Amino acid sequence: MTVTVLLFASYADVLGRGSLSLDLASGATVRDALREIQSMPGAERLPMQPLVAVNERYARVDRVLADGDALAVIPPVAGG
Amino acid sequence: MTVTVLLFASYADVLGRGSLSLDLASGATVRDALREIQSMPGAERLPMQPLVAVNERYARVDRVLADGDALAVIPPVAGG
Amino acid sequence: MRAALVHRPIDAAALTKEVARHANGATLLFIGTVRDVNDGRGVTGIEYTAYESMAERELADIVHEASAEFATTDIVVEHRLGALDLGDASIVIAVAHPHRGAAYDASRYVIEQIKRRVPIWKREHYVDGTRQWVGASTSARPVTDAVETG
Amino acid sequence: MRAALVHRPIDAAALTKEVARHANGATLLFIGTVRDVNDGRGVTGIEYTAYESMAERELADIVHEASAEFATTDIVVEHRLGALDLGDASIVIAVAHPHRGAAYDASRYVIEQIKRRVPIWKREHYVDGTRQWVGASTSARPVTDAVETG
Repeated sequence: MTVTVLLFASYADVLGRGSLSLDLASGATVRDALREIQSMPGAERLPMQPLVAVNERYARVDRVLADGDALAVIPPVAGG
Repeated sequence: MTVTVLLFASYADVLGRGSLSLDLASGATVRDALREIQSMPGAERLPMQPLVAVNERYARVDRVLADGDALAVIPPVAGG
Repeated sequence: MRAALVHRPIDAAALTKEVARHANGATLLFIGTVRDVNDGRGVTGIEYTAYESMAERELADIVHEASAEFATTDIVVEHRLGALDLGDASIVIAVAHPHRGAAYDASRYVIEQIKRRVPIWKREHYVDGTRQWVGASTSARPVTDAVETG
Repeated sequence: MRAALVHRPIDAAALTKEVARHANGATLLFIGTVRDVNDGRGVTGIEYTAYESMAERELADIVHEASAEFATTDIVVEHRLGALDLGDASIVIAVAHPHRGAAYDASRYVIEQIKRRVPIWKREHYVDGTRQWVGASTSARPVTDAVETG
């Protein structure tokens, strides 16, 4: 299955892009997806357990992903 | 000695005026002045112990008055 | 830092500008307005009156206290007197501060102290044509307000 | 009740009007502005960016939560995105309520939840020409922000 990963702000900078596609085995969780992302060049500057959202809602790392999900890796928010 | 009494809002209404002069014995206190005021027509609608200010500062009833003082009888405030 | 009684509409935007400085990250504006209902009675307008010289002194004291307590000089208060219609602003408190927590606390301090201490009174006019002085809870004892037919 | 991300200056007076109703006695306006100093560094401006679709959903959720908790539908929030100069408003929260206590509490709830949950980020530009993403304290672990030469 394929998941779209969205990156923002400092995370987009360290990975050099704002989005990417991940091919994952069926049943893969957010944790599995993060492991893939953290193996990419520059990702050593990401935190071990970043905040994530699946389809625009905050999600836990054991959340099971589905084909077509949008997984956003959320840097520390600084709105207001 | 003479003290100027200032009345406001509902208190001015019940006494039918906004100010009056009181002649008091030397050494008279706020309590003495209030007793005089409370003997006037209409004053039965004043509370027994209204808030008072002497020369624009809140004062206690045992405050000794001086000639020329401005004694304000302060209805419940309702600003804002 | 400024406090005033005014006999004209209050310009909230002007007060906001008056407290603006580049060191401030938070501006809080409290606007008190005339409501159409109070204690279940329909209100058509309010007259505000004051012991003006003392009220201005108390307002100035409150602003100074808030400035010292919350570490900002960017506090401006105007309280309107006279006849106000529904929706008119009777008071605007503008506070600016580098940080939002202190801005909220300072604003709240100023309005609560004004409600408690400043010798300002209001007479509500009701839909049935009567009017009545409004008593707050700060008097030494409860007061029966004078009621008249308007 | 309304929440929006905008890419133009925020009109605080328009938001104030939007929450005005004769049933309300208190209007509270929170205005967040770009400060000239943060953590001791001189700031010349801030870029705001967001995960816009999620940010709008979170903002709407927060406004609905505040509306339910504090019993008023008169809450409007606008958050600005893009390049802001010193003193520009990044956010305005307008809340109106019959009573002031609930107006303060609702306003505070909205800003605190926004700071905690809404996926918006800012990059500060400093007087020395550098710029840096600002990390809040809500991440699972501390993050070393990327620092670049502007």
